[in-house]
Amino acid sequence: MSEELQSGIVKKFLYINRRAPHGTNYAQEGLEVALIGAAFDQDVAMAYLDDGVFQLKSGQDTKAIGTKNFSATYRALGDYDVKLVYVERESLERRGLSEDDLMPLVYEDEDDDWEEKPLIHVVSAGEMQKIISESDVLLNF
Amino acid sequence: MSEELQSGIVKKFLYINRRAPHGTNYAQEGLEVALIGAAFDQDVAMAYLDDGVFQLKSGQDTKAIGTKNFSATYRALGDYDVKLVYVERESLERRGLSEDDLMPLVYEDEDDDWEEKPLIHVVSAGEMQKIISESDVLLNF
Amino acid sequence: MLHVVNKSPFEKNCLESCVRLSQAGSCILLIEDGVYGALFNGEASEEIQTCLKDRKVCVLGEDLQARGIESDRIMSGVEVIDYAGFVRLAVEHPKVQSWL
Amino acid sequence: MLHVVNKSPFEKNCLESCVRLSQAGSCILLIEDGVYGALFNGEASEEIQTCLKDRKVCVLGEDLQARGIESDRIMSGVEVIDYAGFVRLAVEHPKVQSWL
Amino acid sequence: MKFAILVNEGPYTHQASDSAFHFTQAALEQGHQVIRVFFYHDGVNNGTRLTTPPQDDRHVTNRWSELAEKHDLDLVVCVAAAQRRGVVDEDEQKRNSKDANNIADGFRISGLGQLIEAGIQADRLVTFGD
Amino acid sequence: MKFAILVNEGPYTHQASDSAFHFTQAALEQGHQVIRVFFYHDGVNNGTRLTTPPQDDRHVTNRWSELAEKHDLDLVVCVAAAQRRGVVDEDEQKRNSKDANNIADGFRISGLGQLIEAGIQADRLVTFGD
Repeated sequence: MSEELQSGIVKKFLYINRRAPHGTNYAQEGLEVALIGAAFDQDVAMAYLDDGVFQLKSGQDTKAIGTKNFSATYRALGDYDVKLVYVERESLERRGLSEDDLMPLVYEDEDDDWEEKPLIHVVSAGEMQKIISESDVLLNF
Repeated sequence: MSEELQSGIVKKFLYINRRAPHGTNYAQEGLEVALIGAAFDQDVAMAYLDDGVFQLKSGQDTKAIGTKNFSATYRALGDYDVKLVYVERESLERRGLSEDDLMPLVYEDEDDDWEEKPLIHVVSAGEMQKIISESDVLLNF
Repeated sequence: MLHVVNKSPFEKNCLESCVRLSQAGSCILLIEDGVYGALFNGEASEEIQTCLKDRKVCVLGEDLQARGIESDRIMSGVEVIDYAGFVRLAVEHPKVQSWL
Repeated sequence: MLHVVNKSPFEKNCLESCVRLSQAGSCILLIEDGVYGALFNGEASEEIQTCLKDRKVCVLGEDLQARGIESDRIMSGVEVIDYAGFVRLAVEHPKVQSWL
Repeated sequence: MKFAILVNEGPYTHQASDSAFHFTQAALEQGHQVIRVFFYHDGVNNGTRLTTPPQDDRHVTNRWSELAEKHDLDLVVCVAAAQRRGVVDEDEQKRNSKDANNIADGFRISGLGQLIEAGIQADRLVTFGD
Repeated sequence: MKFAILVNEGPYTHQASDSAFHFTQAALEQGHQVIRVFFYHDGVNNGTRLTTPPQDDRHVTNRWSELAEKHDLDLVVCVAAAQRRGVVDEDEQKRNSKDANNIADGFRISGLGQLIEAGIQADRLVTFGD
């Protein structure tokens, strides 16, 4: 890594995902950025809103359309030290979805005897406003 | 032209334009198809609906964004023997536009002493339904 | 006439325009992200309900499966078809309009 | 915070989401096809009216001109700026969110 | 029945090319003819042989090339759209003094007239795009 | 102030690359630094030297190359996105056994880490896309 990165700047990165998976590959290529970004020792959080909430729908299987089923990769987020995944409640509700429809994402908490804890936090639009406004670098997919 | 084209098949082509100009170039490349298509001795009509109505807005000037100002090309439609340009009234109204906001497109009627006649016909959604359903080949831009 | 919608009704206006401009007796097929329009309790369900009165509504099973939408989440009256069925619909109807 | 919207509110949900998720005191800039949102009698005008109560709303003049939208068609309270002004807004606000 | 297919988006970014491929395949399997697949707008980007997708993903361009070979399909890339986006065959390379070309096997570059002609000759034109 | 620019769409189809160009130019004119322009998704298609747009239109790729030369800009094309879409430099050509390359002057191919690094080092990251 370059010299500047040794300088210890730590920023809050927020990956904002607003698009459905499969119809376009913004979701897939966005996830690739987040995983690469995890190696940079920054504060990382994911936000899912609008059609982005469909990215976390359980039971996705792309075999019949012959594309890569990257949805399995979301389960790796915890291993990449991403510990905050925010999903906007209003976006779920407008689409007739609830938290039960989402993949059960977890991480192992090293500060709590490696207990498995849920990664997903369903938040209101007001809370999402705050999460967005308190981040330093916003990447949109 | 190939042998089949000599066979005298005449179809009703409808070019359906639903996108705003400039933000993408579907409008421009769609217009290019319509002009090329005019050479094929088919029945050709243009339909503008949804944000497509913005393509016909008068006074477009792309100098400041440095792109090609293809809006002048719409004035050539009449010369290319396109005599029917349908614009959906509902789409205009939802955007706060009226027919007066559109470029005044005309053609010279060879059957009426080359009199200049308006190309644009503002039609209702119901009429547009009918126009779409009575066409043979639908091209969407 | 076969109308094909490939965009999510939550993101873009394609389904809305298709409903406004398709005639009674026509068929609407939802593909790609358009399949989200078939969710029975989503906000687009009213639009589809209107269509079902006098139009046939189909949805592409391959695209539902990719997105993890089980058939019990689809509005009743909407028919799930596969690519072979898509081709048959295109044969049955004298023209195909894609609401891109 | 500077929020940038580049899509027509008549076609896509970006402006709506931006309005829902931007805070009081922030600035919303309409560029590209997003400038259609500033039309004073279009269907999006209510959304912009809401924003104008506690947020600054700007629109990029270069993109208005390209689309033939004269300044008397823009809602009052919306400020027309140029690319230099866009850069100044990005400098003024500590971060930039693009609602693509 | 004679089909013509229009593909308006490039590979990977949009599902359009995948959907068009599956539709074309299904039509051929039912014994229909596909008289032309026309690539317009960003769709021309399907016709480059320089892609190297991840090994565990489908190869969109090669899949079209193989289907074309098997069924003698006419894959036509629009010349005007290709010039804007940098899809080049040998003729175009010479004509525009480029130092390389990138057209894939089974694709040919031609004019928009080929789309109109397909619309006239086919019983159905089916469009896939964004 | 240090800017980083992210371009997510290719030339011509979307206005994104044009808008990014005008913004970059305006930032440089005000004396700001643009530490990197990163091309992702279909944005990688801005980096091919094989385009021949109509003579009365702007040349999107050449305009980026010229701006880069004049201001010593770092134009980075994402390698993973470029592999999917067929944007290739000499190294990539060798690595993936291709018979041609198409990268334009002033562009270089590198990893996604360059985007993250730009996000860390820049005071502002501004994204242009669809």
